[in-house]
Amino acid sequence: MNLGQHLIIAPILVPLVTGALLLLIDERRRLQKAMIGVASTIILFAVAVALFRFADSIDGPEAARQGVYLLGNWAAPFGIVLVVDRLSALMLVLTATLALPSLIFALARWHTAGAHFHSLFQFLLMGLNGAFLTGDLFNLFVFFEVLLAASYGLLLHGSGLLRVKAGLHYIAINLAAALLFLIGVSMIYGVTGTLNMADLAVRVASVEPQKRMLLEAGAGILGVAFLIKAGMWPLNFWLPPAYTAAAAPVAGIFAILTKVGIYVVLRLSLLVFGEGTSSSSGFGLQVLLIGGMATITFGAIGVLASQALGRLAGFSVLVSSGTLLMAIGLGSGAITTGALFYLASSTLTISAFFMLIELVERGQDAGASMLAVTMEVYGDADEDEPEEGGEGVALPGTMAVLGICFAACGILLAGLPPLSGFVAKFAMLSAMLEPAGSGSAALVPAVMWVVVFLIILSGLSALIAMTRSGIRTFWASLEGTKPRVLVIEVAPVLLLLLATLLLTVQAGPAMRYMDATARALSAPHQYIDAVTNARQVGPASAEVQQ
Amino acid sequence: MELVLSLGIGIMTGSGVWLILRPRTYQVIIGLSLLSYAVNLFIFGVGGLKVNGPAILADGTEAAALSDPVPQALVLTAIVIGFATTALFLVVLLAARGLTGTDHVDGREQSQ
Amino acid sequence: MPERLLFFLLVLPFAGSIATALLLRTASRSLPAWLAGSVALIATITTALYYPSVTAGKVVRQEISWLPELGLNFTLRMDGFAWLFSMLVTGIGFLVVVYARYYMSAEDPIPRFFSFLLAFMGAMLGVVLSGNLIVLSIFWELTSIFSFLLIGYWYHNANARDGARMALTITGTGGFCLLVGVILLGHIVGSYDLDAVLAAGDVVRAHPLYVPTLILILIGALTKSAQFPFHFWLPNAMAAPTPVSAYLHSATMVKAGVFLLARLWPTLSGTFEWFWLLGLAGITSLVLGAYFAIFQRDLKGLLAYSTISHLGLIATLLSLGSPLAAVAAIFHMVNHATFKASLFMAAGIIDHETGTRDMQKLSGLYRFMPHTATLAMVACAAMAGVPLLNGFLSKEMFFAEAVETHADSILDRALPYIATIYGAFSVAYSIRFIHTVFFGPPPTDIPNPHPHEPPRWMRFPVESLVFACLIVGIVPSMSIGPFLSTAVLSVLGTETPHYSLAVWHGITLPLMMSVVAMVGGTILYSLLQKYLAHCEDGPPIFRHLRGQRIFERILVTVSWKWARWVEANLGTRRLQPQLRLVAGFSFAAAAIPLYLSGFEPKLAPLAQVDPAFAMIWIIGMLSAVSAALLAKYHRVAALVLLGGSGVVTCITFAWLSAPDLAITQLVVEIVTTVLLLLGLRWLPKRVGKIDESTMLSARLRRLRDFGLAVACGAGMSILAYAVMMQPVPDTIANYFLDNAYTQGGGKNVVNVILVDFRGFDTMGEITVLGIVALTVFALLRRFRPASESIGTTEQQQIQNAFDDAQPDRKPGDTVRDYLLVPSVVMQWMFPVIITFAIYLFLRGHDLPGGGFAGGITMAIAFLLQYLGGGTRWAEDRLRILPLRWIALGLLIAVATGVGSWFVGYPFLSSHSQYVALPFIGKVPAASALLFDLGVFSLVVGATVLILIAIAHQSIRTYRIRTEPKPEDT
Amino acid sequence: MSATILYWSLTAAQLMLSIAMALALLRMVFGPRAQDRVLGLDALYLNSMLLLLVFGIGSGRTIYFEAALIIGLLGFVSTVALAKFLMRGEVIE
Amino acid sequence: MSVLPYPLLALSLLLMWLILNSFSVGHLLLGSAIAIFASWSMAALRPNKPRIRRWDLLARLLAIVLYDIILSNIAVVALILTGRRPGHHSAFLAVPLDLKDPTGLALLSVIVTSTPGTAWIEYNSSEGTLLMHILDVEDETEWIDIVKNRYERLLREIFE
Amino acid sequence: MSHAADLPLWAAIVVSAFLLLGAGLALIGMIGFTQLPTFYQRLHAPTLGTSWGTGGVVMASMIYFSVIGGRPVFHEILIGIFVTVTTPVTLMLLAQAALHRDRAEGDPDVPSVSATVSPQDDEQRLEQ
Ligand code: NA
Ligand code: NA
Repeated sequence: MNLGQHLIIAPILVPLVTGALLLLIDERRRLQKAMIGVASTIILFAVAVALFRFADSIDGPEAARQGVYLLGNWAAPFGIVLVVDRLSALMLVLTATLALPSLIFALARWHTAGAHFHSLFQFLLMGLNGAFLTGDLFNLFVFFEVLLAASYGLLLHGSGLLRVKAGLHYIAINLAAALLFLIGVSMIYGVTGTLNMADLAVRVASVEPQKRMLLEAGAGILGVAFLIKAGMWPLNFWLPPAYTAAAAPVAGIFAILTKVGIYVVLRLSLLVFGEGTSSSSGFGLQVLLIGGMATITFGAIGVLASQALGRLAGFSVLVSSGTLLMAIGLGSGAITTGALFYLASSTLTISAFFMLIELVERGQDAGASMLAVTMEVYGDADEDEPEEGGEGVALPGTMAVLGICFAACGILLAGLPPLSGFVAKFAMLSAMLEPAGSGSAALVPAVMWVVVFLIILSGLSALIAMTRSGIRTFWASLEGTKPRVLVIEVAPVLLLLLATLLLTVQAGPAMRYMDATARALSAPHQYIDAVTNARQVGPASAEVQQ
Repeated sequence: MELVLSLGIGIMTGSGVWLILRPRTYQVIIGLSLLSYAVNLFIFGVGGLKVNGPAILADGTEAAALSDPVPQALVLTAIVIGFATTALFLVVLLAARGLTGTDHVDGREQSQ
Repeated sequence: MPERLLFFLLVLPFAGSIATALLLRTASRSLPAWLAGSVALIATITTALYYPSVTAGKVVRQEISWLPELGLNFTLRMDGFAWLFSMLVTGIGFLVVVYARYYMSAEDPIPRFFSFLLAFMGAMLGVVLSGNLIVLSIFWELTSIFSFLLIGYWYHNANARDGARMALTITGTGGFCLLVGVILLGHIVGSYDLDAVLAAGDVVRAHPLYVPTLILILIGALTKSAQFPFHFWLPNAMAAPTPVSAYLHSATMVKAGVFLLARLWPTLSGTFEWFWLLGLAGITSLVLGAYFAIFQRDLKGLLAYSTISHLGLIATLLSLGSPLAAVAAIFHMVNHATFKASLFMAAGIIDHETGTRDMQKLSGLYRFMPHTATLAMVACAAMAGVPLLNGFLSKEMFFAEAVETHADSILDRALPYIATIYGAFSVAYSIRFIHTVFFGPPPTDIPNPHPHEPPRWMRFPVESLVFACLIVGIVPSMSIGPFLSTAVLSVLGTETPHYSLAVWHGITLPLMMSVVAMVGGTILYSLLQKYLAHCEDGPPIFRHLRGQRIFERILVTVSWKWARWVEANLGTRRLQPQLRLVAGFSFAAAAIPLYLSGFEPKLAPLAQVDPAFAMIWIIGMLSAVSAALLAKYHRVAALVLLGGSGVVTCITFAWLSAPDLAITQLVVEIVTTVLLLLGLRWLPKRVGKIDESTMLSARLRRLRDFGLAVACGAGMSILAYAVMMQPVPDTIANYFLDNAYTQGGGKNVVNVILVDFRGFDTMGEITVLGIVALTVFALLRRFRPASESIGTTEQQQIQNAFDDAQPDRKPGDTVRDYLLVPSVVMQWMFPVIITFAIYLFLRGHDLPGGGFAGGITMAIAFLLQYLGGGTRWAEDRLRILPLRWIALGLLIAVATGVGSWFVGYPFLSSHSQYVALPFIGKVPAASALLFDLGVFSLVVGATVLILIAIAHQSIRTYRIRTEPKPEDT
Repeated sequence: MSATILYWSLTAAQLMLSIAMALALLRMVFGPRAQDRVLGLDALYLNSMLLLLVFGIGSGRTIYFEAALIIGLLGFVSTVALAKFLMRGEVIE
Repeated sequence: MSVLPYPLLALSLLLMWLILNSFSVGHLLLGSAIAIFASWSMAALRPNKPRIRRWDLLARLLAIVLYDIILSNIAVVALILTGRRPGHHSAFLAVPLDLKDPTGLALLSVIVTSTPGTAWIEYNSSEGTLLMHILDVEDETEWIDIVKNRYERLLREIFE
Repeated sequence: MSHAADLPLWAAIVVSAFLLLGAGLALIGMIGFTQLPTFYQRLHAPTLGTSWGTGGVVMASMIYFSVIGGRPVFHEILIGIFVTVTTPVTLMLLAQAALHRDRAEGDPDVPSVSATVSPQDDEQRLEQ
């Protein structure tokens, strides 16, 4: 086993070690901490890209097996496995792409607003990466908890009334979800006798009928846990307040959190209940579809009803979730392809938007920013005040740059051309309106019309709301002072928007990757084969000398 | 055994659910604690109940006589995480109580 | 011309736009204009250079691969029709730039204006040049976006903001519909390629999806071209700077809709639905637009409604489905562009010179600006359809088509009359424009009382356009003829009819209609003249039915009032309903699959129930239920009862052969109790019951919650029972049992799983604990208790007061006496518990215990000293650095895992063997033990950190807030 | 014979201890004062410790011993904390 | 800080270790190391170091207490099962103590508590009085005598 | 009870006796705990369990395992020691807490200052 093969576990270990090391450094040595954090995140990004390139090159069972890491050298399904395939690599890259800008953004002021920001941030990355990599159901729970625990810490970072209030709800609901997760996992274990996801997929086929209902009940409970995290209506009311209350860079990285739920739903529903695997195949798809519809509707309405930008962004998260759930619920490979592209695009967008909001609202007059949570922290002198210094220079053209960024976010959220939001929407719509292949005389089923209508409606609501807020922010506020914005605050936003631009320009290769991902998901035999046949190192890892 | 335990789990769950639906943060944290007992017992029960079985591989013990160790390992992890989250929730509810002046879960007394 | 240049032609305006934007800081008014003008001119010339290719019937194509899998390639395509439109877009664009150079004032941010204008030009060119329907829809939406920015250019003006927003909302929505429409169209055809689509007309029209496709595309086109019922955005867009109106609202943006209809005419037209849908919209716009135009006070308002009307004319022509009508439509597109652009510019000059556009204020301007007046009069005449001007020709063609019978129906038969009425209206508003503005007495009530002719070069664009009107009107076949023919051919192909562009066709019915319209219009104006001089803005009957107001109201109602209502009623910001939903959903998620599969729980015989076990569980249930009942008013009682439940849980674990769980649960239990007690100190006193149970709603709520709790409890019971009673499957546990000792080197299988088989879980789990400790620490650093919780507790006050009152005591004696004897025991327990903690830790691998239980026990040892001696006393003696413990714990665990890399194994591969030491014998030396040491260290650190962080709050001094608490909303 | 004797005495002891626990619980539930409840919890701990020991005898295994030892050694910590809370309103000063 | 600040403690801990684990040379070494480490931790607390002067009396005290415990167990069982005898009642009792050493007091508290029927309630250091609660009293002075002469005297001899 | 049959009869009887003694004392203690009328009286009840109640069961366990294992097993003694040492701590802390609570509420049945002896039978006062 060469060092390169350990790369698979690097996305978990690098942030873990960094987070731990940062604890040993005194809180006052901020620069040092920041540098270490940034370095780790850059390494993480590089690792993610390397894994992404590896995943993209997977072309057969042998290559797929290379992407499996047997922890402790225990063969699957006994030990815990980490699996890099196209989907997990995509999520890793997405995480790293969000992480770096968010972290840089935080360096301007936010990382000093409370204790241990950098450690918590690294632990969050560890949790996210672990959740994406693991091939074990219970290990998934553990990484969920890691990322949630870190997210609690980061959500509360900076403290303050709104954060604590939102945090209380967020934590209470996620604790309930964690309990459901445990119930679901244990039921599945009780019925199938395994925790390994690939092994589970194999065993599900042979579960006898009287046990199958228990399996389905367990899967149902597990599903509720995931859907809470994915933000499905009506289990998502906690989300907008929490994301709104979070500090900007925290919200920036939180953009990926709901996607973890989506990821798991996608992964498990296709792996375990995929087409033709067992009599349970397609289990829960209807719930996803209807739930997704409700979510996107609620999200779109919420977007319309949002006065504050933060809430608007929070509801945009719901729109994104609803769209994805709906797309997954339709259970078609082509739609999944578009949905994956949408996932990448919308995540980048929302992340950029959350950070942008803080910059934009900084320039608002006091009346307008009564709504801004950040003011609550600033207006309230306390010992851990984020440093306001002479560093915040009003740059020339700041408003113009912010305006362009805002417009880009609006365009992306509404799915208007020319950015990736449009490409994503087009890809999904095109798959949805093409029930039986291009050029056929088939009609579009009624449910597709509803889905298409909702997607259009959500784009429209984003358009209306973003125009309304954009006008109010950039055009109607006359006495608004020029926000004091640092380069390291604008740059992350621009970086993320550039990523969407890259996604647009490289839509062809990107879509090919998503297509390969969707194909691999809907035909999981390669994943299962890779996990179950992954080879251990040496004869046996440990020997007891009697 | 199974009947008693499952009844017990049910009652604990019911009490826990009742409590987490109450308006006071303290009730919620007690409820969550009760629920985690219930869930831990549930996980444990999933492996099947073995009264008076060996717990440790000793010389001559049949491996099959041991109760399923996997759920036990899961429960141990769950206990630790449950402890951690209880602590966290407690501190957050204290912070909320300090900042809002009330111990209502929504940070204000409900008018209705 | 090389095909590559198509891309260049398209990119050029965008590049120019960016370049202009970079001039942001320039003080020069001319530099941006020069830049933009050059770009527009180069684009015009480039377009012109394509003429030879397109006139030869060639279709110039350039394709860049983009998303070939989805049929989306960046295809550009120029044929005659596209060429004609490109010339309009670039040529008029150039003129507008020239005009704007003089129109815009020095205070305006000039570079931004030209930047947006060029970007718009690029987008419009994109629409025209797209060879792929999706690409077309992309540029389509781009025109909406840039039009939004241009209309809202003077954003300090509320009208501009509202107008911009409305335009974007309407046209953006239309764009969404168009996208769906073209996707459908693409799927019917099997390709988004324009050539393929144009060739597949029969397939499309016969397809079951034709109607939805048509409706969606029509919505797109009609919104863009401001056709009824989507017309109302256009008059509101007049808040835009006049060059913008001259460009967007005459020649380009609004033309995109009819352009698209003409473009897809071969594919979509000729059906019943096409005629009715498009015809109704077109004819309504035609008449209503003209009617509304008469009653506008604003010059630009008049022009805007006139545009609606003229575009209605084009739409009507296209709806008829006859090739000749299509020719007329294309011809009128060009004509309208020229005269309307010049009229907007003229209106702009008037506005610029006088400071107003209100026709009730303007009067007799001819004497101040005769040159401009003449130009405007000619353009107006063209608009009214006066002979020898271009407008006349296409209007006559329209009248001729109106008379023809196409699709026999009421609409078709009524068309000649409608057309005549329209003609009369257009004459009337054209006369009004000329008469009120240029004739009559000099104006008295205008902001700028000394108007004069504009600068020479500001007139130049108007002159050019008016010149074009004249040339086309007088010698049509020699001027526009070849270009029109090329365009028509490229649209209609083999269907191209014979048509004549002659000025004089003899005395025909259309000519008679024109005459009637002229006379009627003149009479109408003279009748209305008095009324118009003083009337309110807007047409008499429809004055109060203003589309704008309706739109705004709908928008506010739907997107604000309803949305808020829905959000408030379908959502909640309260926790309880959310948890209720979670509980309900979980119940349903489990119950529904069971119900659908016909699940019946089977009860086993009760005989095997051990009475003692049953008794234990009666205790467990009773304490759980009592805890639930007492948690509100008797917090300590609830905590004690929770402890009871915990004890029962421990006993159960032990009873069912899981000593590890029992041990761990016990130590956690103890720490949790102390933890909750630490928290209780900061909670408000609950004195006196809040009597809410009397309220019916409260009682119902409780009943519902009770029902939910019972359902969840029962469901959980049934599930638990069902899972426990089912035969145990072939689980992975068997492998662990078989290999724990031989390969994991431990006899305690549970522990071997924790530190070896599934050590990775444990690593994650301790990370969670560490993170939570950090969070607790960070949050408590900024903790501020409620004001009534600050200071000493009630008990302490009483006891201190007592000590104070006694002569031989001083405050604090009570507590000192209280703890005098206990603290001695507690101190002596310290080393004992530490020893025990190490014992638990070390034996874990083979016997119950392990790093976690050991770590918590160690933490309890520390905790006990805090309990007995107080924080200051304990910290005076024990310097615990919990963060170090946490960090080291994590690092040890990771290092153990990484260690296996160096012997070529994956992370966390364990290595265990028994090392024979002298005198001691065999000693187990498993790497897993080292890992467990990490666990131990972290658990100690995290537990201590959490407890101590809370305990520290009691000795912190708080700045008591004097300012009022922030009110919640 | 000895097995029978032992069986019955163990069963009786288990039953007695579990009844003792139930009685302790009654005080925990009904109080009337907080100190009664706390004392009840302490008693519950003690009796459960004894039950574990009895159980160890019944199973012939020593693995229950640790749990009992933990109650004996650490069980008093939560009672101490509760008592101190009742006395001082604060656990750690 | 000396290597072995509390030799007796270390010895007890070693004993505890050996009781907990089986006796072996390995455990002797390991247990010694742990015991020494633990007694260092004790030293960190800087407790009042008790000095035991009379070991022999300690054994005697233990015997007395064990005997008393058995008797009082019987007494309390009888009280609970058969009810209170006439003329008997339960009462608080204040006992003036001369013993000041905290360890001695701790030991006294253990004795009083371990003996069913007597409860240690409150010790007032400024006045040196102990408030006890007796479950079944006929004559208070008898109890004061028991505490003062039977236990406290021995304890004072041991510790002071 | 895998090894119970190997136990000599005398040992079985002794073990059973200690078991029943310990469990019985614990039970009686708890009966007293529920029956006794005042808190300060109830305070005495658990000590039955902590003293000979524990002692009995610990003895039973030690004898049993020693006989079964054929070697002296006395680690249960630790439990006895720990219980004995820690019980006073909990009881005195709790008693004093109760005392202060009662005093704070002005309960006349408890001595107001430690020096004041209340000779009156608190049961009698309770009946008043
Ligand atoms: Na006693
Ligand atoms: Na105790």
